[in-house]
Amino acid sequence: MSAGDETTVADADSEELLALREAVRDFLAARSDEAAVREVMIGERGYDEKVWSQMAEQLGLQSLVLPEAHGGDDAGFVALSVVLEEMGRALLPAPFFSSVVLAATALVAAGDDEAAGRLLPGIAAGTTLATLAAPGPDGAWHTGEGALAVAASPADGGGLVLDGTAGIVLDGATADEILLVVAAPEGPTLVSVPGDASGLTRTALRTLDPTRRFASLTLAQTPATVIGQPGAAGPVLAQVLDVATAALAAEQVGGARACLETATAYAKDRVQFGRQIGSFQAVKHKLADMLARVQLADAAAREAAAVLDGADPEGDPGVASAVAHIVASEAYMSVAAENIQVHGGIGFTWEHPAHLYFRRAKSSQLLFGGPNAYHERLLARVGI
Amino acid sequence: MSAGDETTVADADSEELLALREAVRDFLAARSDEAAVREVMIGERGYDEKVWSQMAEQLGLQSLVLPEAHGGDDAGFVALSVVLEEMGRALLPAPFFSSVVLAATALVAAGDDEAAGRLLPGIAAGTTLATLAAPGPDGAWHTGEGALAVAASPADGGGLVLDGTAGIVLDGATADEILLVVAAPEGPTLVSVPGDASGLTRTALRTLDPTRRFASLTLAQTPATVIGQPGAAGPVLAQVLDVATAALAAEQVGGARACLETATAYAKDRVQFGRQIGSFQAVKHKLADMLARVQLADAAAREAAAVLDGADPEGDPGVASAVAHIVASEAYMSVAAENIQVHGGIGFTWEHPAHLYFRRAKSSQLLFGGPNAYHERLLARVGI
Amino acid sequence: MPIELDDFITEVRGFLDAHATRRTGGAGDVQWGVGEDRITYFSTEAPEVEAKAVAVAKAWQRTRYENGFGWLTGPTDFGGRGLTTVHELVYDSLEAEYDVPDTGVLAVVGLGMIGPTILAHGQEKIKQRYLPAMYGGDVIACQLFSEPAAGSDLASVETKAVREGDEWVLNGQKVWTSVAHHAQLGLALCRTDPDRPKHRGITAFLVDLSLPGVDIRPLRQMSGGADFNEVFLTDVHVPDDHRLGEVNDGWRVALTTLMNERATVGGETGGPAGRAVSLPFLRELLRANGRLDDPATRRELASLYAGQAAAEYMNRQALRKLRAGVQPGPEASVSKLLYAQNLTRAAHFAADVVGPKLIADTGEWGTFSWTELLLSTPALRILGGTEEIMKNILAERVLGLPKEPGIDTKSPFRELRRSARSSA
Amino acid sequence: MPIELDDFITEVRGFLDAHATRRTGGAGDVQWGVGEDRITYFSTEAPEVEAKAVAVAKAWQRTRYENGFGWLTGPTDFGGRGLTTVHELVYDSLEAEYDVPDTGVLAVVGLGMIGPTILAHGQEKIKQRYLPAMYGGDVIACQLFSEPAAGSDLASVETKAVREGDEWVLNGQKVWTSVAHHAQLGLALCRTDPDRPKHRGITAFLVDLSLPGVDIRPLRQMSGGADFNEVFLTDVHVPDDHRLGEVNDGWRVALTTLMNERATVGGETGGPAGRAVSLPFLRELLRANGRLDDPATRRELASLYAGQAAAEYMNRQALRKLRAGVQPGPEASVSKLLYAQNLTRAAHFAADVVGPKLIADTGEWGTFSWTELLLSTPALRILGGTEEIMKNILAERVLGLPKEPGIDTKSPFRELRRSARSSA
Repeated sequence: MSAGDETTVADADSEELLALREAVRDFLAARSDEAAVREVMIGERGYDEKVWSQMAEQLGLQSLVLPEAHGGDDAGFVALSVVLEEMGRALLPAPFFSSVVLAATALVAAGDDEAAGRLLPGIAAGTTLATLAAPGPDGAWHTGEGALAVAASPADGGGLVLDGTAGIVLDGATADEILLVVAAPEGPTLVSVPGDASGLTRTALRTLDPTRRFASLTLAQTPATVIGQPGAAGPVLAQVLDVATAALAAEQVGGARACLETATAYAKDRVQFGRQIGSFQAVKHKLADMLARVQLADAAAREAAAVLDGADPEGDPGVASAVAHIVASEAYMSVAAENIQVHGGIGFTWEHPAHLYFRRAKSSQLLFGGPNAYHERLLARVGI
Repeated sequence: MSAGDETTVADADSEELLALREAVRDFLAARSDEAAVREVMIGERGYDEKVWSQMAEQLGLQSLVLPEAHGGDDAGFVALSVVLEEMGRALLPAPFFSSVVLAATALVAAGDDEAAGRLLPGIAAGTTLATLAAPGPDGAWHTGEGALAVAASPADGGGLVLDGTAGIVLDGATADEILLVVAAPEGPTLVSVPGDASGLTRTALRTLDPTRRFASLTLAQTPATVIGQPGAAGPVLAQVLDVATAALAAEQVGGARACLETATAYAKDRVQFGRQIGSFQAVKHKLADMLARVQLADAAAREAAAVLDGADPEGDPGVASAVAHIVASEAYMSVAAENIQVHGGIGFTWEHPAHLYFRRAKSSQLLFGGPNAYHERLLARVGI
Repeated sequence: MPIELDDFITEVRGFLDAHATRRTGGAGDVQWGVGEDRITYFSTEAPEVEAKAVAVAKAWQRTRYENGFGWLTGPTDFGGRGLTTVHELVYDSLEAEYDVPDTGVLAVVGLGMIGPTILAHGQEKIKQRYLPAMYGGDVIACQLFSEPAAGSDLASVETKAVREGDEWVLNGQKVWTSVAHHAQLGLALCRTDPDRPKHRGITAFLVDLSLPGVDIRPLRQMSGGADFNEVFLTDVHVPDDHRLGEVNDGWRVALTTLMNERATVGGETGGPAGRAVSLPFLRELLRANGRLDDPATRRELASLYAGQAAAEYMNRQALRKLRAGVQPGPEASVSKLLYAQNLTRAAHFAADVVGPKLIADTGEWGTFSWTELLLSTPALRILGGTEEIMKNILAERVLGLPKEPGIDTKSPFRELRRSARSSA
Repeated sequence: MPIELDDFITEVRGFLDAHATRRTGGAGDVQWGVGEDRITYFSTEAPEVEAKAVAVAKAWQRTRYENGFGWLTGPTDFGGRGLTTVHELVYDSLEAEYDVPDTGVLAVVGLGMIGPTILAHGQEKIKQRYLPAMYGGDVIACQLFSEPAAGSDLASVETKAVREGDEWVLNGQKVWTSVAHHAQLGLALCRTDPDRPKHRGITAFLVDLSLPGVDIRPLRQMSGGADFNEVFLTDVHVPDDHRLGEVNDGWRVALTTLMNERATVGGETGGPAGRAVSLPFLRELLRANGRLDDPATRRELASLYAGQAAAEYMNRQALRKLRAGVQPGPEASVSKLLYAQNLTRAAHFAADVVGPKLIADTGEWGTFSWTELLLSTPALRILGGTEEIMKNILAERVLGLPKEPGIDTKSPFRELRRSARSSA
């Protein structure tokens, strides 16, 4: 990955990124195939630490998109999308999204050199796991309605202490450093709390998608460090959401494409009534519909990444990301369900991977609030 | 049609009603086939007066559901549904819905013997054409939002005078007597105005569905007669809407079934790629989906009519009608569109009747406000 | 009619009042946050919980039977009461007013489908042996039809039955067998002549599941439980008198079973899945999540409820017809399609309402519990005939559309297998 | 590259500034209630209005041509400029900034599809005769492919062409011919040998529409206008030099045309149909109807817009690829499917918003006018290849699924016809 003074916008179909895609795909096929995913998903940590280190050391995936100044390669969001698409396809269970996408983006957006210097190099090296949460009243992402669920007040010896509950925090049980958007007297404020902070209780939760972990955190007079300016977390969060929803869309496209490909292969292979079932028009048209949805989601995710990279000066990253978030969420959910339908009985067994994609699809769709939130977010982004 | 002291609830599949259905179907096939409908729909009045008289004289359709006391046969709503289903199937252009369903129901519900005695016998005989409108701010059915568009004030010599515009009145240009729900000082009030009243201007409107006519009425100091009690039109209107939406649902089912049957016949007849197109699974499943929608709408419309007839003491006519209105509206619209798709090119020509059903389907769906109104109406009926 | 309906009703009420408690509380009453937090289509529980439920179900069926309500429409020769479908419907609707154990584990497949099949095709001795035991609550029966390679194409079963004297030796693998792990008896379709066309070389056998060579293994479904089983048959010796129907005429036997299956699917909206489409329950769901006044959510609720209410009307009307002696036709497949659609829609609707609380279990009542239903919904579109098969039935049998060309029902099964394998 | 892109841009700007006016106002500005109240996909107008528009279109094409912009990618031998697709795209995007006449009547079929086909398969003399005339704005060409019995199954055309010396005599009926009533030239597919398989007995001819025996009759569509025609050919004598491609090799010629059709459909979102999916226009629609703050309407708007925006991204990316020299593959069919879906959805969305004002024309701007779009939507799913054909293309050519068995492409056409007729 090269980066220079001039903005070079990567194209996902460039030779360089095709090579990256292939490298990631090969790596995941070798180190995180279905059997490995199934082993990890019932394990306690929810990811394979060795695979995680190798991702950092051999492929440099954690550092790919981070700023050069803090140990990153500044490869851009299109490159990130390529990586996430492959991770989504393989259902990689890893704290990549929480640490590299959510936490690192927040650190960069907050413009706090001290915090960035303290945390980003570790995130880039894969040695620090961070996460970010902006818990609202229902414990999930704060989407602007109601108050933030964690309150910050000045500590006796300076600094802040936190009280409250962050109900649904991605990788919250394993993160070394937890970034939170909390209600400070100055307004929504980004803070960080180490995973072993005093007064912090972390409870791993049962999840719909076993390849993606969540925890509930309760904070009681837990000391925290402010990142950026107090009261300034609003715009940071908006920027994080643009990046995170675009990144998620890429991951969703990867998963959706895996469903399409599996279903297509099965339709060619499975024989009923003396014919490959893919020769029946009902199956054929179902697969064509799946293809159309995947292509649409792919186009939206690509656009969002390209606009984030500044490829289209007229493009608005907020709009493109919000569009991608809606389209990819719905495409993945629908394609994951239809994949099971094409498979028939075998498709709804535990042994078949189809349900893992189904679980991931729903989990991804709801991660930042779901349909109730993402439609209004798009309208907000276009100013309606 | 017989009626007695005891409530006998008719079953649409009873021999008696099957005979009624056959009689109506034969009559319409003979007197209002497609060629006749096309002739009438470009004519000025929008219906064939001779056919209308014969409906009354030979079949007694106008009197069927009306109270015996006023020249009717009290045959019940299930019988009415059977008739409307056949009319919907034949796309009969006639003032039946406006006069027999809307106006007559309002007269009965208002419990005003004088008005009923004055108008119902003529409606039952087909010699009086009446209609009903409750124009809200947009000229269409008042669905509870905003004020009524026609205001009533006391006239100098007693009685009321009306001012305002009723923008979209079913058969408003041809009706002999126009019932209106207007804003009187006492509240929403049902009144009647003769078609030739002073200060009344009627303008026939261009319509989406040429087999169903609408007019715009402007009233300037137009004298009107109060029906029932001043301020008491609210419950009357609610009752009218229950009957009207149930009746409309039956008509919609008739139209939808015609679309299903036409499409099925075409799929058996049309050959492409050396096969009847109905042997292609995509066409087959499309028709199966159409069938499912029609069956569902049929069940809902039957239930609504049966509940209105008191067949199920626990049934709530408001709920059953609101359900039927939603389900039949959506079934008809969808089936009318798919009918065209099954036909391919020929289906979207003017010469083919498919578009007449498409037009009627949309027109019916929107008649009482459309999806925006009918979903909330159902929730209101179940008390949510 | 052997007993007047009024007298029958009095008798039923007397029985139910003596043996069960009448339900209290209207259907509209939902106490949000109270009671079991479970919304699912499947019934899997922990093995010990399940075993207990089966015992309770059997006991209740025995009580019914001993009091003359175990098999109302069955012939008196085999422990039935010799009454009509109307009596059965009346009994069912009265029983629904009481809190009684769920007997689905016996009733849905065994009494609902296998019983009528044995009655229609079994030898006298076999009927005597099994029917009273089944309707008396002692024997649970299951269906051994589907196979890994014969899913939608059921007539392609490959499990072999070879005659050896007075016995048949069965070898093969069955799958999607519900209740097999609680059952004592199975109805198996086997290939007895691969040189005949596929529908004409099948024979049906009743298989005592305690026989050597029967191996029942639970099959875990995506929602976590194991409602189904794989059943492996290895050199299972079945006496010839356990054959149902003639040799190679098993497809006709299977059709009897399938016809009865169609009559039992769809329509069902009670139980833990019924909640998902119950208006009072959904109303409370919206209230608990602060969405009762949101027009977008309301609109979707109304649309969902309208579809569900209409489907219930349809089922009620079909029941009324049944009461009037009209057998349900293939259009009953509509009911099954709608059932799957409505539950699927409800699951996604609820997901939209509870939002991220569906993806991780925060412990809040009525949120994460929707996941089990959500994860059951794909099965609804597949079990008991895929959506595609149901639509084919509607198109071909109700609408009379031509069959798909190029489906070979005439060649010997052996050749079909061969050519399918080489083309795949 | 014959001319540097920067120089080309300067040249184009110079031309456009001299001959047209630059548009003013941003895309986001919508003045509700101002301007033509028309929302439609079709373009029919009153005959005199249409005739005038055609004259204006021809004149603008002539102006383009005379200034070197009439056929940028065409060979210089036939009046083209010999430039690349990139130049064409650049020209198009620059021209879009100006108010210029719509030249669709010439461009979509004639210049977009027939021109490239003549270029690929015509004899030198024919190219000389027609190509400069077409790109110079004098000759409008249309496609004489579809027939009443050959709709989706285009290779089943029955219009006969029989050789008589140096001429061919054509007899038959064509249908769905857009712009035929304005056209001077048609490309006809004719059956020249019914004893060969259906794809191998077709020959393509250019037909001068002023020849005796050509009868063009408008075909009124359900939305009211007549954008299509039936074309009857009765003993039309066509010189052999007007044949494109070899005798019986017309299917290959047709594929050239169809390939170019695929490149022109979908994507288009300008014009009176573009309004229907334009966010500023829909925003004003909601505002005018008091629905801008209704969450249910807002949610549907967001969902509709997301789908539309993503489709536009997809088309833009395809254009970018085209610029980079990548030809669009069969996946372009996705674009056509989405175009129909989005416009259909928009029409019903608008109907929901305007409510009963859609069913009778109250004269209010932006309400009843949606009917024309609504009544055009069924055609979008059929024209230029039905939805079903598009899905077959996606499934078979993109995903590689097996073809439907039982479709006979090998038997002589004559026999196919006979057996189809007897089976129907």
